[in-house]
Amino acid sequence: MIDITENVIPIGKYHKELCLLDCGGIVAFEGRIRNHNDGKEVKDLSYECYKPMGLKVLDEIVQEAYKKWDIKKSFAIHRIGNIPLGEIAVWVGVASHHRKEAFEVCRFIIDEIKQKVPIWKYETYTDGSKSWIEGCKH
Amino acid sequence: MIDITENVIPIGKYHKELCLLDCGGIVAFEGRIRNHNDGKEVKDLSYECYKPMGLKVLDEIVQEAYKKWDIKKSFAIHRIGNIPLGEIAVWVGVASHHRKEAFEVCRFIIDEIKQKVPIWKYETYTDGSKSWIEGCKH
Amino acid sequence: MIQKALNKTITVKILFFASLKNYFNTSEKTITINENTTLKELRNKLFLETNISQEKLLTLLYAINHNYVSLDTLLKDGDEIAFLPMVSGG
Amino acid sequence: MIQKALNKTITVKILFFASLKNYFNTSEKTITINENTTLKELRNKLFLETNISQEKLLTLLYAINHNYVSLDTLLKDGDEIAFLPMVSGG
Repeated sequence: MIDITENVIPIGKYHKELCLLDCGGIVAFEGRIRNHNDGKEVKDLSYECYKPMGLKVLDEIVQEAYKKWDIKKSFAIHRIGNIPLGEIAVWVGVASHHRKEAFEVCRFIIDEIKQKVPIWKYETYTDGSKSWIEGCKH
Repeated sequence: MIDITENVIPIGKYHKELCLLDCGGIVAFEGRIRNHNDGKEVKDLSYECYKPMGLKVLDEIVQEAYKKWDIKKSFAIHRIGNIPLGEIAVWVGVASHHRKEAFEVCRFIIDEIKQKVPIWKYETYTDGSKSWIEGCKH
Repeated sequence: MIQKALNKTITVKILFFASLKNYFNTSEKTITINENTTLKELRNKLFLETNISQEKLLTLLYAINHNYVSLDTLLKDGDEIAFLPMVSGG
Repeated sequence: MIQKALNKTITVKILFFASLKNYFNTSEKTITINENTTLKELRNKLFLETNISQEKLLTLLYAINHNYVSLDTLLKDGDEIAFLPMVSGG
């Protein structure tokens, strides 16, 4: 399942759906809003998204994962809009029979999201400055 | 933090401790008790552990990870004794600034656990047969 | 007048995201252009009016109707074109 | 009698895990052996009394005092020796 949402990501619910399966391994990645970036203290953060394209690209990424790996179920969810510090911006969870696939797919999906999904971070710092973050440094 | 315990692993508590950190990425692996193995339906499962050695080996694995990678915090917990189907037998959670390290360390720790920590699975099947599982097939 | 009659025109919508909204002072514009225009021609024309640096320009990505495309793509009537800075989700 | 007096002895504890408990009908035994015995000599002696297959034997691991060791390790008085099948945790 994929989603791009302005709401808090219901990790507990999604996690439960992964667990009901007859799977040996679940790997989950969560990206949280950090309180600083490049040495500046972040006061406020929001994500802009080109949503129809974002959903399409996210879906393509996940479809590609299912073609390349044998996995049972996955979630790839990105939250957008204003997100309080410490909350989850992105959550990827993968269940598979064997852990190898779960690790590889979870990594693949988040790496692809950071390269391809049209979402941009806008940071407001405690010193009053603001900045679009464009390009993923890591 | 490491542990080998007969109790339910308090994932929620450990997860919260990973989240409080100033970390961009958290990767978690959970291994659950499956209801079948090699085509046989599992009725009951328990793990035996050579506990003093298990704790020592687990600690060495985690220390090695901290030497090789730049991570902020980790949990590597194995439950032993009788574990109901569907419950978590092993949980590894890693928080780091960058997701690359979190993925690599989480994978490293679970791979090493499955190779080195002296723990053995004992399965009772619905047909009444029982079997020690020795060696990790995957 | 004769030339104008020969050139058919198409209408496209252009979307600007993130910092590009600042360069264009808008998030969206609809314009009419000659058919057989490539994305590169359109982009060059539009960016002439901005103070975007050559360095930044080289990092941009482009999508038409929700697909990433290359700059030599020929535009069609009704296309939704997006000018996209490098993404920073996750 | 003279030879016996020359040979000092040591006492070691041996732990058996998982299926090895079945082969030995116990999870632990304490035995007294000559000093300068290697782990391999002890193992060969002990396994002679079992019906463990050569194939299975080759997969076993050994620890002394909680460290994995090789079979040529010389045993010392008070050692806690563990005979370990291939592990299956996780």
